[in-house]
Amino acid sequence: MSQWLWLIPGAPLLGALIIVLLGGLLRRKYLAIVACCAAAAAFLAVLLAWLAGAASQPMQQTLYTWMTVGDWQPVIGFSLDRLALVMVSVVSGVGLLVHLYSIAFMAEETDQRRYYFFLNLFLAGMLLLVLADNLLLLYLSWELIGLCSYALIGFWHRKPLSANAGRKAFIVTRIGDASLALGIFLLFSQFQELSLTALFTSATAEWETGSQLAILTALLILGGAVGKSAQLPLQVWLPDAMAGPSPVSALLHAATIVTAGVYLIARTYPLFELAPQIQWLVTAIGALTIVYGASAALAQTDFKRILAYSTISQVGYMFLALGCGAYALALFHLTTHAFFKALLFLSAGAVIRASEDEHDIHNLGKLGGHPPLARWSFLIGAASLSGLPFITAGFYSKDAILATTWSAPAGPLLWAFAAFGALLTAIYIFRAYLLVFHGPGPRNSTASLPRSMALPLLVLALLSIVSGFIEFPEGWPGPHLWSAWLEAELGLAIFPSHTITYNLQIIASLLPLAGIGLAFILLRREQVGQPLPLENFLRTGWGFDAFYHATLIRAYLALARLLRAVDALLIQGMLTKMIHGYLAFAVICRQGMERGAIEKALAMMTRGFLAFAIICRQGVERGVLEDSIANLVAGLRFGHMRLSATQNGLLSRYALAVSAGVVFLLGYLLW
Amino acid sequence: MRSTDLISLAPFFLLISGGLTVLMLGIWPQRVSTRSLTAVTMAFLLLSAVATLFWKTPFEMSSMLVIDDMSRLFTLLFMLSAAAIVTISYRYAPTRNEIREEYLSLILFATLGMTMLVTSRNLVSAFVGLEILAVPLYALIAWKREQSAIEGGIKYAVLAGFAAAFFLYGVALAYASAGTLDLVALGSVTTDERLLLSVAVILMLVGIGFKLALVPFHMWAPDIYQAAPAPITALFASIAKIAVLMFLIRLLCLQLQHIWEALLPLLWILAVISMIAGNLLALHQQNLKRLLAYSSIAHLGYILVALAAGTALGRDAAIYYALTYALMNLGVFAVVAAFSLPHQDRQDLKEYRGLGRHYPVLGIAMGVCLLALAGLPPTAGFVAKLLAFGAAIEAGHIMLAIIAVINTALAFYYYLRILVVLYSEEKREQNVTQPSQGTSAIVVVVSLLLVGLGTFPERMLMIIGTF
Amino acid sequence: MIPLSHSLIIAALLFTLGLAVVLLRRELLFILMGLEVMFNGAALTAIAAGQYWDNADGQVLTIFLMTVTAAELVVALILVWLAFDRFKVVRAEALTQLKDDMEGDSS
Amino acid sequence: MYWLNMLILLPLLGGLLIGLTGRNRTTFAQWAALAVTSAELLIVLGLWWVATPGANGYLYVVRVPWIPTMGIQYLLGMDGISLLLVLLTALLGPVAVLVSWHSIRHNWSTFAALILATQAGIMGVFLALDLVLFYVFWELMLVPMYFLIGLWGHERRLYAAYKFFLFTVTGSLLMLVAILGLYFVHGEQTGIYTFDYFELLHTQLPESSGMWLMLGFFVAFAVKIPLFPVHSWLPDAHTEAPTAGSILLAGLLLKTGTYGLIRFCLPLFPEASAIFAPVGMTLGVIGILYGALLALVQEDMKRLIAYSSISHLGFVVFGIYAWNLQGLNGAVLLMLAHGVTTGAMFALVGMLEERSGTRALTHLGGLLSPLPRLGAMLLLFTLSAMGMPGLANFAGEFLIIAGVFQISVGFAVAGALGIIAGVIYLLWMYQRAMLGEVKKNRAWIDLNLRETVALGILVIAVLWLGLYPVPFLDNVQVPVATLIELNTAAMAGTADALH
Amino acid sequence: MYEVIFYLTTAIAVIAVGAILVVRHPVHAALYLIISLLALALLFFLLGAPLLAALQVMLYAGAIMVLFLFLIMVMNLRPERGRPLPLPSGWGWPAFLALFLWLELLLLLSRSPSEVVSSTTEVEPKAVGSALFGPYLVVVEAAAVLLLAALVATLYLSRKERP
Repeated sequence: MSQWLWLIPGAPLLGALIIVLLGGLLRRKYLAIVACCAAAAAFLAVLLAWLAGAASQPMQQTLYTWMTVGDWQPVIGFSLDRLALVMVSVVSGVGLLVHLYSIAFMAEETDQRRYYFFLNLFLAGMLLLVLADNLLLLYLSWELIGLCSYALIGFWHRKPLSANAGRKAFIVTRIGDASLALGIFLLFSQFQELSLTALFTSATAEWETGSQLAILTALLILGGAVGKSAQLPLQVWLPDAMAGPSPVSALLHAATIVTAGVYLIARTYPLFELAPQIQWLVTAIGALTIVYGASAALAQTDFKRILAYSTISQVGYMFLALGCGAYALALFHLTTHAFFKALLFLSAGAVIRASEDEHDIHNLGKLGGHPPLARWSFLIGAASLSGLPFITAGFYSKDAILATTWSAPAGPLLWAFAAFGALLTAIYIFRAYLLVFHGPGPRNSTASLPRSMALPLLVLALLSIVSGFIEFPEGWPGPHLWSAWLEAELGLAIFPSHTITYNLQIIASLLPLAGIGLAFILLRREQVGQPLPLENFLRTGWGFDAFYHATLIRAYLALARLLRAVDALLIQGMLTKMIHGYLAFAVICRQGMERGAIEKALAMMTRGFLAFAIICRQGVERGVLEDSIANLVAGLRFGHMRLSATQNGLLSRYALAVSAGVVFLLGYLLW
Repeated sequence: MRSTDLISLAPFFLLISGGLTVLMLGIWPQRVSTRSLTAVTMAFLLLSAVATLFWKTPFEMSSMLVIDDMSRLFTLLFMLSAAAIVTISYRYAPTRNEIREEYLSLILFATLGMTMLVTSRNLVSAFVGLEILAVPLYALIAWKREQSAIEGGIKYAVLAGFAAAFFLYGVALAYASAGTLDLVALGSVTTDERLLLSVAVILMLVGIGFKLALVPFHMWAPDIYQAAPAPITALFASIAKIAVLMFLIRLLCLQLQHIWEALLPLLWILAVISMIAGNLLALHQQNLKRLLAYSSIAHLGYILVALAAGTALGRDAAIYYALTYALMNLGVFAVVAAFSLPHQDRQDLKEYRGLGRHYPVLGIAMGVCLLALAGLPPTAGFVAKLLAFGAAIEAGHIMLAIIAVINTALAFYYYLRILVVLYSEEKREQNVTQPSQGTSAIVVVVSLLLVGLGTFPERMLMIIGTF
Repeated sequence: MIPLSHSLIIAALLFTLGLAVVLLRRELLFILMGLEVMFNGAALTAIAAGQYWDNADGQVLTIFLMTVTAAELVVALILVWLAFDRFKVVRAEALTQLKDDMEGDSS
Repeated sequence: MYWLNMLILLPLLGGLLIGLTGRNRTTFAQWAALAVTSAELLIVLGLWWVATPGANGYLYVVRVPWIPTMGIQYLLGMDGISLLLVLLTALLGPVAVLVSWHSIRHNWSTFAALILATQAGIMGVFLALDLVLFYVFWELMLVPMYFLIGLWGHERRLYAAYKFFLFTVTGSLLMLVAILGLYFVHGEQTGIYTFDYFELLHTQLPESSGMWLMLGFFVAFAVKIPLFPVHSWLPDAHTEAPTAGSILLAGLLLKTGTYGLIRFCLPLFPEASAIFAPVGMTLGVIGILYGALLALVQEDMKRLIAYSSISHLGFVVFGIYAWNLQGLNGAVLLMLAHGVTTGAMFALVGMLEERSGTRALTHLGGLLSPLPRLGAMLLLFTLSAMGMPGLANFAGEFLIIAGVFQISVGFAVAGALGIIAGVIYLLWMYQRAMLGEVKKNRAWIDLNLRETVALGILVIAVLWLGLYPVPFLDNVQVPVATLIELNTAAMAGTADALH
Repeated sequence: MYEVIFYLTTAIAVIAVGAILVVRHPVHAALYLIISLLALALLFFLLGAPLLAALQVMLYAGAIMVLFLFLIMVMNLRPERGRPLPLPSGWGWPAFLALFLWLELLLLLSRSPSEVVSSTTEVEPKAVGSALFGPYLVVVEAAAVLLLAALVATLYLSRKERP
């Protein structure tokens, strides 16, 4: 199998090549099929790798040496260890599903050749990134996915918004890339080596923990990861990136570009372990981003933007885990997130597509008539995202991260952030869900999805539920397959003592439920317009709710009481105010941070940059340089004119000049 | 007189008898056609050119003339160029009816003057040679007898006389300093009279500088270039100047070396101001002939850069440059003559617009000559400049070399300007007569020579190196 | 007797006066006269030096000088006459058809 | 080695022949020019194929006495670096001919002759190892280029042509002075007066004069590259030149400057260059950032690309003066990559101009939909220009920064900023030209076969350089190793002098 | 006595030339020129060159001056009225330059060897003749050509243009 390792990124690459070279000969329909086949081939190759024992024994393949300059000998080579295996499985799997989904979703588009070319290339890039066994190849694929995201986000390039979004994504991530590149140079100049494994060996051998070089390196690499994964402060591109087609968003958010940063840190974790300060910085970034993303999502009205902020927030959890040293858990969350986020995006895409490109959740709610499958799969995704206890994959992965956070430095604080994020997550996603699917529009619809769209939704829905069961929470009975399997490569997460863990777990499992409840409340208040007490809302008679209350009252009495208590609190306005405050904060976040501070700072920077460029052009280029040339020319012209004036045709002047010459020459002799 | 004397003098006699023959044919009762007169002139010029080949060198003629390889080379150049000028004149429209025995004989006499100048080793013979060169030119410049032509003639006559007075005064003072007019004898002047001799040389330098149009003795040049018919401009822009220059080289570099060394700073200054003033004056000049006059001022400046080095390399460089310079100017003015309008030369640059496209041979030749003037490889102009700058650098005159180099760059501007005008798009103009085959042949030969001397200068350098 | 330098200085004075005539007078004929004076200054130098060195070269030089000036002057005079005859020009300032066009170029 | 002469003579004589016989026979001139350039390319490929390096790293050397009295020889030599640049020259020849096929409307034969003459001159520059011969070719390539700009250019062609010529000629004449100075210094030391490069390598130069002579060379190369304060001819020349002229200018002429640095400045004056290196790197980095800044605010696409060339060539200088393995290799690689990429971009802008009648970004827009192939090509080369991994420029730029990083982190960071700036202006250009709504409605015709072939050659080159540059790098190793030895020696020398 | 005559003649020559500088009428100028040329002839004689003195009188005073006078007559030149001085405007610089040149020459020439000539040696006309037709023969022939050339030139220029 290891000779065939190249097939994993190679198959989609080949697909892309076929599409770009022969695409003109194929009919539109076949383009999609070629692309899907390529993605499927990659997936199959991954499966084969599993079967061939990659899970137990890392695989290596070296194709050729890319460039040979002294010690600088990056190869085009792949290595497949467990970390990579997990990643390629997720990426190729989700990628395949997105491809399938695209068949129907993009069927109407005219420019499918470009779409499938970049989609395949994107997949290839991501797989290459995961498989790369040296930093330079990793950088190559790193850039490649940046490029493809640029092209795909800006797919509808006629809309300036779209094109701008693509460019923004490319440029912002490129800033991170430059940082990564510098990190690579630093490593190379220290160790004259680019291969990952060799680098880690020498780094751990030669650098002391906390040494300056290690910190610098880790910081530079972190810069790259932050850019790609849209973490604070480089998150600005991601919400705009929603301008692309939904499958692209799904791919982007679920499996590929945003997780690349996570993967990078997980891959280079030995370097981060050498720099505890930076590791803590990763944690802090993660924690802040969680709250930031979630709060921002709370105030969105654009369906996909909610999901986008949610991605930011969720990747924040992964960073949190990474910072705490729980690499395996980060990866776990990455995997589950890939499933449920892809599910959310795809079902949202289905909804939006069925509603003639309507993005506003209120309008979507008013339109109604969404395909039931989309609704159900969105619900499952939302549940998984909010981490509904026990039955969803999201619960297992997020809960573990929450638990492990406690034992990190400043753990309780981080935990508070994460937990608060979890609460908000549930609120915003269910708010969206309720608004869209339980809006005033006609509820039940018979509209069915095309098969190629339905299948991925079903698969992902299934995975969003069951994929969590392979790793039960710490201290619980049940399998702990994941962390055990990855222990050799990534180490084990540290958990606090069992009692604390249990307590934390209980709180964590309650948070989503509370969040869902709050979402309901919030929604009602929103629907009425102004803040209204919950009773009024209930009293307006929403049969559905009443029915729920009636059926579930016996089983969930305690819960109901709690709910009422919460209601009471709300009525007393405490929480209301808090929520309002928080909403305001979210708006400030959006307005202030997004459009305000960061956007403005970026805009200012851009403007300043442009102004500087113009000054350069006007001042230096036109002013100094052109002026000095012009002055020179004018001076020469002046000299010419003055001398030319002496050629006035007067005989005696000519004779005079001759005599002056004589006087001068003889004068020289005298002197 | 011995037989060797006769052989050595044969070219001179041939020139004189050629002049007389032409004159006699001209007053022959039956009208002899201009064509046959031209043919006779050419025959005599070529014969005397052949005669120079029989010279046994080195040889001295009664301490007046010295016949060596250098004089042979340049005598040949003068004869052949004069033949070329006669050819150009034959079909030259503005003076069509005026080319008769007087014109041709005057050219022959002028050639004699140049030949005397390069061969003389006595100041008297040099002076007489200078005047034999000058006096025919007075008339030749004014040949068309229009107002501007006569104005040019008067200006040249007066100013050349003025300069000749300085030259002669210098000769007299040189005589006063040593009691001899022989250059070799002057070369061994003792220290006492050195100062007087220096004054004499400086005064002679004024006369020579005038002929060479060095700044500040240059002011006549543009006026006269403009006034004279193009073939005559070719004559005194190329070979006449070179004859004087060769005399200067013989005077300073070969015989009066000690004086030369004392005067090097002066040459330095003259070189610098000639280059700068020449190029500046040419920069925006609209009149092509005046422009070429200014450019030749600058070129003499470059030659002085080489001479100012005061070394053997400098001398060789100057000689090579002189040779190339003569060829380049001959070519350029041949083209100007070929492009002339029926009654006068084209003066304004605008009148040359697009001509290079319609007359490819002339256009390309003009291009080659101009690029050679500019000093671009692979033309001889480049090798000449290379040698000249090399000489300056070898002598440690880095500053001089840099000034020369910047001037060269400046000069590119106006040479390219001419070229662009020649090749720019313009409607076809009708009133140019198709250039004669003779002229075409001459410009082709000159261009080939320029390129040949640029690509394979070795042989010529070897010859010059033995002087 | 007369020292050589005295003769030379006198000759120089003549030469310079001739020069002054050329430079200061505007009529073409005067200018030509000035030229003659300059030549004569040179001739005086040659004769004085010839006596000093006691050889014939000085006189030979002067003879050639006379010949040459004669030839030159004849041609110059005929040109001056032509200018007068055809264009009524007698003064040097009138000869300004040939000069730099101060318009400059526009390209 | 007779084939080296062929490289120069073939285009020269071919051009002469076409120029003389092709009057009013456009089709003949076109095909003949294509045939000559293709034959040239084949010869170079053949030479590459059979090349076996000699002891000193030179693959082929031709040595014929030319002007022995002055010690001037006809000395051609091809080492790995020259080989690559010659290859680039030969590659861009057919491209330049193909893109001019219909865009040049009058006087095709003369045009072809000038293109071929330029090519011959550039070949000569890359091959000549006698300093005078080098200078001869150096000037020789200017004249036809001057006419290409001055006669077939756009509105302000004369101004641009003069500016181009006068700038470069001033620089190169100063180099001539330096060449002569070196000649005499060497001659006085050894008694051998020669312009032979191999001999001159052994000259022991006193420190001050070494610096001055080096500066003489450097000025000429800096003008050609062009470096920051003397770059002002380049945008004008590029903007006004016809497409083929721009391709040759950007693709090749600029490379002669950097080639000169590598071939002459560093090896002939190692001590002076070692002292000068920080200044060189500063100039390089100024060029990078300055070019990038100005590219951002250009409205004219050609001008934009011209400024981007300044930026990229700044990288090359940067790498050269880093003077280590990665830096030099990267510099050579980037020279190739920039030649291909920028050549292609100019070709594309030319095609765009043929179709839309304008190069102003404000008047373009949305052309990706009507011109998908052109748009895709432009995207590819734009990406390459911004250093997308897997495409040509990446390897070079990355190696250069890797090299610089080992010298100075600050410089490397500045260089990385340059890369980011490159992304910004290039994407901005692409978006304004290709994306958005179509501003003009007319009958758009996508690339035809001829154009596709011309660009296809370059696409292959770009991908090859990006994905598998090893065959190119292999050629460079020996010369670069020699250069680095010189640096080490020079550093040791300076250190000795200090102690 | 010799010296007195010498310097007196010199003074005459110089004053006559100076007069040319300022007189208004061309005929007057020509006459002053003749005076100065005759004075020079005397100086030549005094400096031991009787042959040249004779030639000077014949050639200059006889031939050349006739030409001048002839031309003055033909051109019917008259002094312009209303001019106080014949000197043109802006005469300062040229005059200064001429003066300066003389001063320079004075300084330079007075530095030259100034041995007093013991007696008035005379260079015989015979010596001059044998020099002319000995070594200078070639030059004499050339001078003949020069005169011929001048003749041809004059003939051409004075002729009416061909139809």
